[in-house]
Amino acid sequence: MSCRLQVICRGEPPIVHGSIRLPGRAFPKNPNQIPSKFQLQTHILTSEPFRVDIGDLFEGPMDLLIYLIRKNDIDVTDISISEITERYLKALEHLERMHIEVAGDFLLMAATLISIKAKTLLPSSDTEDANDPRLEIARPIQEYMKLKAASVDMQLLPLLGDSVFAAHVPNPIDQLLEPTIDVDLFELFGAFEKVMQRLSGLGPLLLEIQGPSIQERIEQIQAVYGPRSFVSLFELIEGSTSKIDGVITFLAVLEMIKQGILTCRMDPMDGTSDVLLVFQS
Amino acid sequence: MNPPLKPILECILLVSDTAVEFDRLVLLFPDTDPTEIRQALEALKTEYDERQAGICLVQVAGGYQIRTRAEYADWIQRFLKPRPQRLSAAAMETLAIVAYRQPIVRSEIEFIRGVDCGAVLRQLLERKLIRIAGRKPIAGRPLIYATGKRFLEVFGLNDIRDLPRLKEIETAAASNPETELERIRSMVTEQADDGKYLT
Amino acid sequence: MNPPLKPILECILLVSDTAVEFDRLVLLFPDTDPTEIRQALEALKTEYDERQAGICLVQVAGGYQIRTRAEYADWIQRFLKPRPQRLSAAAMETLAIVAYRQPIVRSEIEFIRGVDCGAVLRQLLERKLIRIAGRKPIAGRPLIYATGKRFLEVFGLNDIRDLPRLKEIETAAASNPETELERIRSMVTEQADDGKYLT
Repeated sequence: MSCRLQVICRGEPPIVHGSIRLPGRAFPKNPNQIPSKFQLQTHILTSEPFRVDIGDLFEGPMDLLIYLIRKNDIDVTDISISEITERYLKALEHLERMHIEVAGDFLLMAATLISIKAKTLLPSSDTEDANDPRLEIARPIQEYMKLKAASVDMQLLPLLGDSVFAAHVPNPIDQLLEPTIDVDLFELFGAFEKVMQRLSGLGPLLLEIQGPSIQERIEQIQAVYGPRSFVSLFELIEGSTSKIDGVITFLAVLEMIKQGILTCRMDPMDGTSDVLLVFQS
Repeated sequence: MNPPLKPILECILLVSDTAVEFDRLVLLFPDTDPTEIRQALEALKTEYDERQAGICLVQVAGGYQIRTRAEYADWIQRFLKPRPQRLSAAAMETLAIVAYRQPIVRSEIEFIRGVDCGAVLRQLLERKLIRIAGRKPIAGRPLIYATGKRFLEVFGLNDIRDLPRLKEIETAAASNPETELERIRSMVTEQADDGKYLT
Repeated sequence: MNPPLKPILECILLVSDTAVEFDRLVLLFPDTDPTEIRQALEALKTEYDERQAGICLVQVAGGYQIRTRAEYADWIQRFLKPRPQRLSAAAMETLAIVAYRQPIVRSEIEFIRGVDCGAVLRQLLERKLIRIAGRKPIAGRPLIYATGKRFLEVFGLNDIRDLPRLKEIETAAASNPETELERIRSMVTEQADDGKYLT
């Protein structure tokens, strides 16, 4: 047997990189560390048996089964369980004779095939042939072959990144992740002006001697809004009872910004020119 | 005061990373009749075709995308040095199973393929060709796999129903005997063809 | 037998992540006179300008690059803006409670919903759907929540009094939080079914 093996390996290059196993240790998968063809062949010619893993040749028992079906032109729509079982077992036998390790799931498939074959040999119980024991294996085979064929078809589609490529240009916008941006004081005034226009319904600007001081207004605002909370400038000023009250609130806001109690931000996506006041912690 | 639709659409499709759904375009132009947007897209498409551009406008994954024409693939591949990795046959098979049999759990995929598919599924997930679509309410609550938008994009499909139809099994073998693996496979399964089988 | 330079160059510039050096293009077409490449690039540039495309071909430090025209930046920005997200059911519920029972403090909301609402309230505050309207002068001085202008905008209301008042809610015994909750739930579901996206 080893003689046959040598002939094969000399005639054919080593089977699959990283798959050929020396007794007791596997070759590393890194191709740089794989012994050269020469080393391998020397090894093959000179030394004790080495093993090839069946998993490198057939992905699994289904893969082997379908390989055999195709190779032997077996009609899967009217499968001969005897034939497929026989061929499968012979193939396993042959693989083993070539020192190719056959994994457990391949043997399990063999057992399954044998058991199905046994069922077909039992006298049929006169039920409809939906109970055909062959379907146990024929159905999965048909399903797998259908999908295998589909996977080949799919590969023929013009794949993105292979035969067609998405055309793209660099994104011209730098700052996208930050939804709100800082605004300058001028924008703040603009916003205030707008609010005041809306407040014009509240009557003329009256200077009230009795009104709260800016410091008192700051304290009032701080009593309502805690650290890290926020409020829109519009909302804050819209609550004003009079124009002068709005002015005092606005001046309080400016003072708080100056003192670092507040920062103001503007959301450019918002569509309004509203200014967001953020209370610092 | 209508915005110049065609150039804006061109910009947007070229800036976007993925195909852009028509609905998103409609939302972007609230004051424009959707028919006009559709017409502008058609006009852009025709323009690309007529001026024999390197690019074309396609409808894919339920949206619009500008792509290079397939005939220039060789030049682009030559330009983009590290060629994108193709999917292995095993990955392709698994992907086909998910695509045609979705929603599907791992054990069902493994039943069809007859092998462990964990690594392949992970690879497909990483490439966003499949996605996790929930958990099946059965013992063990296994993850359900399905394809998503990225899959449609990569395969140039507008809808999952545009997948090539599953063919009834052909008798012809599809394996390519030219490859090394095929030769070895044939060799290791060599057997006396005159074997007699029970029928 | 010359390759069609213009479309190929267009493809290459549109698949490259960065500007492409002229030398790289020359290397790509070893059998082509560099002058021809230069001419093709010029022709492409002119073509973009003449057909008033959304894009233009520019020469930058690193080489040639196709970019969007500056005048369309606003549209691109609008397009790339993160897509509005739907509110979660929990957020919707909490919002409805605030809207219909404002001014309200957190403990009252939590009494109605029966669960902790801290995270949901923070989320609603961040989206400006509710606002802090003061502190209640009771022990602990809890924050008072109310809806604001943004809420009205999002829901297309002129006034908070325009909120739909289902008869059941009007007549509901406010003392029974269980049925109250059910009603608010059904009301909320109705609103959510309108399919409105909240910003």
